[in-house]
Amino acid sequence: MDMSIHRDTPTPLTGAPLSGPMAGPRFSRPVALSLALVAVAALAPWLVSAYELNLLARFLAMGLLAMGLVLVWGQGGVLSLGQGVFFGLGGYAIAMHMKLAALGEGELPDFMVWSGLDALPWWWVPFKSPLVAILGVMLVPGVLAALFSWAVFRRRVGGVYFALITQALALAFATLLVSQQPSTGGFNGLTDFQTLMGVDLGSTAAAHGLYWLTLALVAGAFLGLRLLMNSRYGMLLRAIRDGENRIRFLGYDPTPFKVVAFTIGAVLAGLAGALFTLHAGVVSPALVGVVPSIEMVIWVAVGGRNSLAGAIAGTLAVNLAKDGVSSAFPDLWLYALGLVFVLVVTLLPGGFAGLVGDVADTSWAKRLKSIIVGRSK
Amino acid sequence: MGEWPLIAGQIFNGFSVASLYVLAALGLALSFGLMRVINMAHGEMLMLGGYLAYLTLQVVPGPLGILAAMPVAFLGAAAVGAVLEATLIKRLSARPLDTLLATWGVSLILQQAARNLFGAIGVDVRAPQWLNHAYTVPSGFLEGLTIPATRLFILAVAFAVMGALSLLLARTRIGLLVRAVNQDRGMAAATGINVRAVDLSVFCLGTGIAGLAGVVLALLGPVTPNVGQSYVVPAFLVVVLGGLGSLKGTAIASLIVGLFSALVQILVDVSLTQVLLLLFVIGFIQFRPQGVVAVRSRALDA
Amino acid sequence: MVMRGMYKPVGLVALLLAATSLSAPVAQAADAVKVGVLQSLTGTMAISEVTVKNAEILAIDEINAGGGVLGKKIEPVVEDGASDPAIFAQKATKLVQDGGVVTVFGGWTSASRKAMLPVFQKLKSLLWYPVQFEGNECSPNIMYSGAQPNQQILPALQWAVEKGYKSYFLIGSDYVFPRTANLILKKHIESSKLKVAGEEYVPLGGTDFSAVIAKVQAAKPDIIFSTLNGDSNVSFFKQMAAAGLPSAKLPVMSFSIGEQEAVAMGPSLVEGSFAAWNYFQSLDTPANKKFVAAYQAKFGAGAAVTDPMVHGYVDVYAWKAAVEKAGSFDPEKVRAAAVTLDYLDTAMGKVKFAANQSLVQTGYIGQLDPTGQFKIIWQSKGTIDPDPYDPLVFPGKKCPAS
Amino acid sequence: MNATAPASHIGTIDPVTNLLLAVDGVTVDFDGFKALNGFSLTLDRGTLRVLIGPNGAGKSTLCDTIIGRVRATSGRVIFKGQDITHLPEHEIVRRGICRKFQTPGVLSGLSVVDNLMIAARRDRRWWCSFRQGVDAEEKARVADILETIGLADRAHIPAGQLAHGEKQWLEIGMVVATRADLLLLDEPTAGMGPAETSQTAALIRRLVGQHTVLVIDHDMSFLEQLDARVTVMHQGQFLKEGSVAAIREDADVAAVYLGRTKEEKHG
Repeated sequence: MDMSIHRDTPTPLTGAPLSGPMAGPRFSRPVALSLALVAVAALAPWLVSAYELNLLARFLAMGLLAMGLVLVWGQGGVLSLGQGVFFGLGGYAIAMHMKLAALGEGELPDFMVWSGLDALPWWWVPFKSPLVAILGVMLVPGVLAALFSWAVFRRRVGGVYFALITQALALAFATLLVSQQPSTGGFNGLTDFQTLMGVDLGSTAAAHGLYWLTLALVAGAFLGLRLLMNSRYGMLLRAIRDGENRIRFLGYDPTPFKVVAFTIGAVLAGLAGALFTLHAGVVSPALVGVVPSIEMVIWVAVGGRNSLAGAIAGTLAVNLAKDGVSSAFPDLWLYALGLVFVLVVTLLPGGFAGLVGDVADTSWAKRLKSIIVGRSK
Repeated sequence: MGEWPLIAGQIFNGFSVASLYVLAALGLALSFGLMRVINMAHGEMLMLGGYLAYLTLQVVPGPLGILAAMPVAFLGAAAVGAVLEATLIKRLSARPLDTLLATWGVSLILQQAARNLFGAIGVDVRAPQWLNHAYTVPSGFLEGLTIPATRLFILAVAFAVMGALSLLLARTRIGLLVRAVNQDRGMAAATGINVRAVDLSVFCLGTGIAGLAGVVLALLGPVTPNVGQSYVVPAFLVVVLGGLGSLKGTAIASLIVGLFSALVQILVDVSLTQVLLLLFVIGFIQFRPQGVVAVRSRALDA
Repeated sequence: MVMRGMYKPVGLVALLLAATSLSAPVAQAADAVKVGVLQSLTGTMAISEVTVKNAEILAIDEINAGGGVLGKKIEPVVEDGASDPAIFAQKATKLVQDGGVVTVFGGWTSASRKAMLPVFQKLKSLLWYPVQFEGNECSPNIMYSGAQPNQQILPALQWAVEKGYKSYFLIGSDYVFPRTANLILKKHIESSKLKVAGEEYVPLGGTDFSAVIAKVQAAKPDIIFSTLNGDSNVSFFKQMAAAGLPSAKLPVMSFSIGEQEAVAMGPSLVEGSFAAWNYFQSLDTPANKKFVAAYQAKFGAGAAVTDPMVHGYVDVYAWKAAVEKAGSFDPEKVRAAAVTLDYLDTAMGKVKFAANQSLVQTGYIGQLDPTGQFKIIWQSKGTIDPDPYDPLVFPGKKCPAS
Repeated sequence: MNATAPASHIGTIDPVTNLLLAVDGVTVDFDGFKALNGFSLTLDRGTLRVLIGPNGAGKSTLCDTIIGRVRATSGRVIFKGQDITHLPEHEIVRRGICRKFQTPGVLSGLSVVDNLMIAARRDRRWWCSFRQGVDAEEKARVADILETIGLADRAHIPAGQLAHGEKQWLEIGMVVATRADLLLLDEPTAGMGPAETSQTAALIRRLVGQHTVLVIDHDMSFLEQLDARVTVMHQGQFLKEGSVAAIREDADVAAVYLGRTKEEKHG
């Protein structure tokens, strides 16, 4: 069975359900493939330059967020134009800790001093503890997302409305961060991090370690989400996407299913934001607003909204393209990005993962392949 | 000068801001009500109106240029809307969320096109002299309250557009067709109404109104490639608050947003007002998830 | 099978990755030296930063035409910061670590500078930053040529006090520079026994000033000090005019409106309002005339020239002078040489870098005429030494001696 | 079945009798149009009832009101002695009512068997959905239903690819799979040929006893095959009740139907 959505009639992702949602033998080959891929990626520190490794690490971190969007948008049918908010919350949580960790007793972060604060805001205080910060990376976005989505979904506000409200959330959050400069660092955001739990972030070892950590989390999230999508929960989530009322009249309450998906998406976004902040060395409102939030959706749209691997691939592809094209041809980049939005969504709703699946399934592709192979002989 | 002129002034400003939101959101709400799609490039229709006003003023300078610009902007934006509907929206009509994303792409393209055509720094559109003055209350408890003529003019335009639109929907054959499709798309199609043509006309009408709105927005704000973005998110919130595409709902929702923003701004700054507005909207849908004006009928989606 | 479709995209990306890592940097000619030019070419800041990039490239071209530096041609490597601090940090790393540039010219927002600072510190390179800012920062790896608050904001206040304005209303975009500038202004206004009639902020890009103007009308100040940024200025001046308060009636002193913005807004809209900078296009010196002519010859006859642009332009020349004095492209040596240079005669007058790596320069007040040019109506007595920490607001703070 | 939910006090209705459902004077007002107007109906356990009436009589609205999709403006719905008028839809379903919709409400993206598995699931609380593995009893039940509705050989194709009649059967299967005590079947034979209609009638008759079934339909031959008590509605109100034969002969029923029967069949 194919992993992609096929136009408007999504094919199910589960194997033969009577033999259980975890169709056993089929799992081993993908696992082997995944392991091989992760193993190759784990060698990257010795294959690419330090800068390229950093770039790869950033984009992989973003891939974590993208996989969350597969669950929320592809599987749950809930379009969030506010993932930047959760990305930012994760980033700020870890950044606040690193700012505090660099201070001596009784000192304040520099931006607080020149904003006229003389004491640490109360909500900064817990982040002195690395444990609180690491939990905060996941819990703050998770709890906010759960409360927010529950408040909206329980009143059966969804679809386009939900997308618009999340966009307003992104705008409001970015504005709030900028305007509360004394306690958030404002437009400048937070930057200049020295150490994390005693590790010098400038060292090569730290760069490699963080890269591997990112890779491990991406691999873990990939497997976890696969399990989840293949569970009964995943099946119900897709069923709710395709017929929310039918599911409701079969005795299920759709709200918690959607809330759970949205919350998992937010937790992954928070983790992604924290990792990104560690790799980039900065977190700022520029990462959380309306425009970055909608760009996150396009990574997934390009890769394939129903394919976890596609989402990672799409994230890497779009960001690498941006890195390469926008400096040399800034105007062209904006046209290209706009066109990608239009064309992918209109013609390739399954993204490139869908395209690859489609192509692999058509007989002319096989014929083409044989022709090419034949010629090369 | 005491508190009263400030509060009265803010109530007026609330109406004034509401009139801007009505104009910005009306076209959006119209096509959303009929086709259930949101056009993310709606802000760029406002932008287009601004640039068309600029071009018109090059041809027709003088005090009445701004009046000439309004029909030009209406038609220009409606024409662009027609192209957009016929090439893109039509194909995506069954996928509202995808329409959102695809039209966002269109909005990026239109912004960049404006940058390449007119430059990134914007162009100069000015209110004519006959609008550039203000009425001040000379005495009494509202002493010092100032009412700018430009804002009165925009209020008048908003009322005129709403009036014309409700007449159009209530009294004309096109309005009848729109109401028929609105009520039951399948049934309307079965009775021989060209539903596609109705969609197209309503979408054009919506973008045309946005173009018109762009002209009056240029009286109070900049005309730049990304000007649409600064109005479009509040316009979306108006649509969420207003409910499914009713004129009345859009007007009341705009008024709620306008008055809320203006009155809250007496106490807190604009940044915080935006946050409070969002919280208000989320709070509001706890009580009225279907929006200000509920459409209660048997035709609930299965 | 389920997985075939899933893994193809990964292969695609592996290819892409391979392609990028294989695209080895073009071999550098032996007689060339690379410098980075890092400005936002896309995003909200592109409108301003592209012109600075142009000015920096102009200076590089001029120097190359004159034989280069230490016998080498300068090869600019242009990167897009995309109005995003994280991308600025990313591109700064790319330029210095992989691109082999000896120094970087760039940045506009404080956010971009703050994000790049750790990169330059870690990689021991040097950034030339061309825009006025809020101070409160000294990094040995940054040359700050834009004005410190005491070189732009305080001269404006000095001028206003001399003119006899007593009541000041502070309006700004809601971000770091306006907040800090107004903090400094408030302390100085109050210490001069004058009145702060009000202080208001609108979000960046905000378009609605109805409430702010209502508060201005209620407070009846003598003058408005505006740190509004970008498009918000257009909304502000249009709505002030609509409310019957054109600048002829209530003067406005702006800190972010230059020649380019004035033209874009329509000069008649802002005519008569004031601005404080360290350079105006109308500056009547032979060096400036030559610079303006060269810029307009390259980028169009009517092209406006602004303060940040000339700072970017001067930075390149200051770097050249420092390299020649040091006899080396090594950032450490260049920095040491830069702060010991004598006054340079530039388009913006006599300037030099102080020991704290900020620029010693002159403060000017200009008034906008109907063509979008500023008539210079006041200038500071001689050059002003840069002071990153205002002694009244941040007593005892000093740059660590470099 | 759900002892923890607060039971409202029941006045006139005695819970120890065989009574399963009581619709008690329900009015539904759509902006002035009364789709139901003080309508009452009772159903005993294990019985079959057929509801007929011309278009707009309020038959579907009655089902909607029982299941909670439409809320009564006044009146009550009592199920198993408890007032369910204001419960959330999924709570009503969990208490043992399930409905087949007029237009087939199958989940077109899921396979036939997945549709049934979701319906057959006894524990429908969300936090129980993360468990792996399938309950053997549910599996057996689904296999059984697949046989009954004749879709065993098409179990793994997406439900969206089924023919219209098959979708109807699948949805009946889903409704049955929920083990609901009360099944509301809205036009179960729409789009079916005579042979399929007979099979459907036979299937429904097999369900009676184990379930209580309320059928809405127009097709007279189908009603005759069902051979159950018939309730006639008109303009949101009760008109008549009796055997198929008696209703057939009834002058009042003929009057409200006269000349409209043909178009009804297509509706």
